[in-house]
Amino acid sequence: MNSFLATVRRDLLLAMRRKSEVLTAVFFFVIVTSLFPLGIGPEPALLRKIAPGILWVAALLATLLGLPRLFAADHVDGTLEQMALSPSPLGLLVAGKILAHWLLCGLPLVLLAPVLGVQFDLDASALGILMLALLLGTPLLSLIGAIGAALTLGVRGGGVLLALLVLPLYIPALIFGAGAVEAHIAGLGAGGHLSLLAAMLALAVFFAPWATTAALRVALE
Amino acid sequence: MNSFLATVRRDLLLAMRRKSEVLTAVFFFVIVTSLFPLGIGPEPALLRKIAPGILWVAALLATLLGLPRLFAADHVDGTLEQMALSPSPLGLLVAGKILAHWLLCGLPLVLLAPVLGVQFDLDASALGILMLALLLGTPLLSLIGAIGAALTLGVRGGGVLLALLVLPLYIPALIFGAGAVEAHIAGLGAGGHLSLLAAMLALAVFFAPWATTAALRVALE
Amino acid sequence: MQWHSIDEFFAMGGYAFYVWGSFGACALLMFAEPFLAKRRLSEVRQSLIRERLADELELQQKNS
Amino acid sequence: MLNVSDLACSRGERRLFANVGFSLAPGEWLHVQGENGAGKTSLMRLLVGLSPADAGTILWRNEPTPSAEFRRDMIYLGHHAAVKEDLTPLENLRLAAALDGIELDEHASMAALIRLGLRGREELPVRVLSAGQKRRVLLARLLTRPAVLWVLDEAFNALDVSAVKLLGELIGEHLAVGGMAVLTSHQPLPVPGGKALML
Amino acid sequence: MLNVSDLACSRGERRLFANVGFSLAPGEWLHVQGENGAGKTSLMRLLVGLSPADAGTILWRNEPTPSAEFRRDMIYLGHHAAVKEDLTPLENLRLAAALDGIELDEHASMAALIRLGLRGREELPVRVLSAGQKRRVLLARLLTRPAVLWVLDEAFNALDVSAVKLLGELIGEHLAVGGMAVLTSHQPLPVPGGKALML
Amino acid sequence: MRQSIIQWFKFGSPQSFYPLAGRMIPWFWAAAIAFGIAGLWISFFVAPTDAQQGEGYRIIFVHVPASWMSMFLYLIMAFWAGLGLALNTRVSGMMAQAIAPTGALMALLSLWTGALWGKPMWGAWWVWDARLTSELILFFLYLGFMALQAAIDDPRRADKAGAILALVGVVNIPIIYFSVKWWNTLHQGSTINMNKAPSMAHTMLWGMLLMALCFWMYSIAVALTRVRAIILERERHTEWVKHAVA
Ligand code: HEM
Ligand SMILES: Nc1ncnc2c1ncn2[C@@H]1O[C@H](COP(=O)(O)OP(=O)(O)OP(=O)(O)O)[C@@H](O)[C@H]1O
Ligand SMILES: Nc1ncnc2c1ncn2[C@@H]1O[C@H](COP(=O)(O)OP(=O)(O)OP(=O)(O)O)[C@@H](O)[C@H]1O
Ligand SMILES: [Mg+2]
Ligand SMILES: [Mg+2]
Repeated sequence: MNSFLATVRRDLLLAMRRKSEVLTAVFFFVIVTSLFPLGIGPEPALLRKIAPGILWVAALLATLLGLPRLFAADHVDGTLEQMALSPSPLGLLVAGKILAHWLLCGLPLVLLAPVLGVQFDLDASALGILMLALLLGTPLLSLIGAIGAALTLGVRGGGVLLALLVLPLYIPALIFGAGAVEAHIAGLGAGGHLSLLAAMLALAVFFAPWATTAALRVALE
Repeated sequence: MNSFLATVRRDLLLAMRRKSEVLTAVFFFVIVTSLFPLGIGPEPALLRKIAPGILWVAALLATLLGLPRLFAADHVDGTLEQMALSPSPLGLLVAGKILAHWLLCGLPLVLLAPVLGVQFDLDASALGILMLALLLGTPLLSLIGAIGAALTLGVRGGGVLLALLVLPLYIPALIFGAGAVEAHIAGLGAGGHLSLLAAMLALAVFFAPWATTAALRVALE
Repeated sequence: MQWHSIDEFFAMGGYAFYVWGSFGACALLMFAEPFLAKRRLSEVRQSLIRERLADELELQQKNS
Repeated sequence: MLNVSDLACSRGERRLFANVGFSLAPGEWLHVQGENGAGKTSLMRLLVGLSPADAGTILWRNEPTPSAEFRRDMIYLGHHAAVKEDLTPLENLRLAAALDGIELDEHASMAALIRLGLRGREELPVRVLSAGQKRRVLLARLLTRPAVLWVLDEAFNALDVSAVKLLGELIGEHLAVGGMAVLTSHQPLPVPGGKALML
Repeated sequence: MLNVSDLACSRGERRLFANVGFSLAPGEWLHVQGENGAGKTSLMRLLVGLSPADAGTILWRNEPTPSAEFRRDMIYLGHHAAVKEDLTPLENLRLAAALDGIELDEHASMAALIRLGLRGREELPVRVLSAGQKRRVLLARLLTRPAVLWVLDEAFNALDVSAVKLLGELIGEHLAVGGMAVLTSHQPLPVPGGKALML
Repeated sequence: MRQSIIQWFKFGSPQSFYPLAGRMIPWFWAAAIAFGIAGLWISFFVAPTDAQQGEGYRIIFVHVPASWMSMFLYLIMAFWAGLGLALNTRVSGMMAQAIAPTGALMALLSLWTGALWGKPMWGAWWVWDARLTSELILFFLYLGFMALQAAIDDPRRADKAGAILALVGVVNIPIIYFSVKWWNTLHQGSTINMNKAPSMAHTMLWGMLLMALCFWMYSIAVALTRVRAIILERERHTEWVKHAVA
């Protein structure tokens, strides 16, 4: 357990050392959501309609963008080897890295989403659902993404291959996440969507660190 | 001139060696354009309206995703140092790398766009304008992106910082590119937008390789 | 049997493009795929045979 | 303690080695020798459990590796720097210890760095250090992580004369208290005794 | 041909060296010495023009560097591998030559690789080669790229005994036909003569 | 117990599997052709015209088998991959690798025939409905699997990495299957137009089943051919391969 916390602390420290990194994930989210009004035009009714989808896609891409770095740096400089050989179980260290990734890439998005949602003219209760959906969804994105990052580690064509592997797996999260907000706006109640998201999250919390660890061992062979 | 062609050939060869790489950039484009309908919902009238914006944003992100690798690999393993010290002018080699990047990341998008446009129910003449706009726009994206890639080379927080630097510069291309298609659909004629795109491209062809080279020299210091 | 003539059969009640497009694509791809698989197999075989030949030649040269 | 028998390894279609066997008792060390590409690094990676062997057994305290006990008893430093370029040597050392589940106080880590001649560089990011200084940061872990078996792949690379001598002394001290070591190097090693294994 | 005077370099607040000067005539070579972190790599990077000096002048054929002529006449091999891991040694060599604007036929590149003991590895991706073999691929460029001044930073690292000897011979041959070389190494160098510069 | 399982999988060694596969292939081809002829006969000459969709509905006879096979093959592929991961048997990974392209082909055919069917029936080539989308995801999963394997050149590592991906992707299958139930969408549920005269429902069902059997046998035959090639490629330096290819 100690080494789990140590990993989280370490990854946060490393991120802080590269000061810009934490902020820029957030900036990416902001910029992408702002690009659409530019590409699509400023009609408010249209924008309100597409807001949940766009926010979710942006969150998804922002997560994706940070994924290749999740293990790559540790792999290149040999730290990952050291982790695999460490007396602490690798699964624990991996879980720590995933948590750190979520704290750096996922949590800020959750906190920022309402601000951006206001730009798109969503009302308070819809914003609440949006935050809730992101709170359940972003850890799911980090967990699934970690599997992909581990699988493509050291593989030629890294980043883009990663996107190819991970994006299809993200789609259910996207559908239910954006669906929750849309259902709420349409007055249908978001409960069903949210509980499906929660179920997927529970499943992923169990299996993703395990699959990631297995994939990392393969990559190190 | 010889070393210019050699660079292009070299980068293409490297990409082919990582077989998946070429295809996956394209797949990313396809997947991203498919994500939006999933997040936004299947209403055809709505989709047709946002199609040009979405295709352009996707093209922009697909280009962006490949950018960090433009110089990074050559930097890490020291090849870039060798290029800077090579008897051939660095600017020429850099121009070669940019061209190769466009051939790998930009051209396929241009060719693929009509197929995806059909999915969004755009008509033939709109598709033609879309392709033309992308043909002018994607080299612009590669050229501008190269400056950003060079500036963030070896800088901590690379990928995300790059996105932060480059996306704002991409916005004019996005506005005029998507605008051309929208104007055409609205029956206003796309000529103005397209010639503005062409003008920006001409400017970039002159200055971007020069700026990139300068940035690379700084990164190597 | 509901077809009165061969033309009517090919016309498919006005859905010719869609029906034959589907069946045609299936036929085409399902013809091409086994062909490609077989070619892959025979390519490996060929190169293995070539290698054996080279081995034998080398052996002969050594012996003589 | 360490018993290796009949180890075989192939890469691609090339058989690198087969029937490799040796054993180490406390206080003994092994010098793995061989020309470039002979398979020294591959052997070490098999030994520590990073890649699976084609055949053969590796026993540590009479139990097959990789066991949890083996991981606790063993430290492996390879070709890689395995240090974070953005952190200082001090932070690197303490975080590496934390990941291994070891509490390391400031005092002990400082002492290790000073012993390795990094005085005055504790607070610089590793990124700006010279090639040899980076290796020294890595080697400092030998002092802060208690281990019985040291597996060092070309640890003497990039080190200057005094650092080579120092590392020799460290290994000597380690052996004197009953430690074991497996080393590779293309240079003559400044450690007396030792078994040799030619690949 | 190469005249260096009054060179100074500082990193952070640390002055690495000042007033460094030397000159090389055809057939001469310089051994830059110093402990880890003394500034050898920094000096070499100044010399070849990768980073600017704080003070001092570097003249090549009586012209200040970096000139186009200097770049053509000089080859620098540093700590980095500078080879593409996805390509084969053969492709690496030929593409490197193409970037330098040199036509290199299959025969010449093959000969260079064989000279460096990479027979049988021409068609493997560099990724799977051993540490020493990767260095050899890099060193093969010394044979395929005609240059007057060789600047080699710890080129003897990771090489086995026979490769060290071979590189020594290569440098010897290069000097014999009027070449020049600037070398660093912590090991004694198998090249006779040579000026020494202690940092 | 474990020992006997391992014993059993010795039969699954490439060496004994290669000739066995060679002997089985013609039979599967024969079965595929027989079922195919019977299925096509029913599709075009026995099954009557549909009251609502006219002749256009005949696409069902390739669309449904292709859709079924695309999902079924994924499960089989994941099964083999998982087996390889768990028991480290060599043939398993090769089987998974051999099945993937055929699975991708089936997914592509499902998409293609579905699109060709959608245009006359729904008036659009493509709609973003849940089943269509999840089928598209399935196609991408196949492609991802193949791309990942192609990107790793050590076959043993490629197998393991691919296996992990295949197992993770299995969650998509129930989503495709139940998508029609879970969401109200354009795509047909499990019973379409079957409430006509019983005889018609029967002929349609028979046609679909026969065509599905044809697709199934075809898939096995092609996968076995491909696995033979893969076995030779990977084992080319063993003694038995040199003898096998005389
Ligand atoms: C690209 C578009 C389409 C895709 C990807 C697609 C996909 C699928 C899949 C995966 C199945 C098998 C699922 C199951 O058996 O439960 C299926 C079955 C079926 N599809 Fe489609 N489909 C498409 C378009 C259409 C269209 C346009 C129609 C008809 C108007 C159609 C009619 C059917 C029917 C009747 C079944 C059989 C359902 C059953 O009896 O179980 N599909 N399709
Ligand atoms: N796929 C492959 N096909 C053929 N040979 C391979 C393959 N992968 C690795 N090799 C060979 O295996 C050997 C690996 O050697 P290893 O890295 O263990 O050498 P080493 O003894 O540590 O050498 P060095 O002294 O240079 O560090 C190399 O000779 C390499 O060429
Ligand atoms: N920002 C900085 N502040 C203080 N010192 C610095 C800074 N950047 C670099 N240095 C020091 O400058 C020196 C750079 O040395 P350089 O890499 O040239 O050494 P070297 O002689 O090549 O050593 P080696 O034999 O280890 O390769 C190191 O001692 C390093 O600690
Ligand atoms: Mg080695
Ligand atoms: Mg140095």
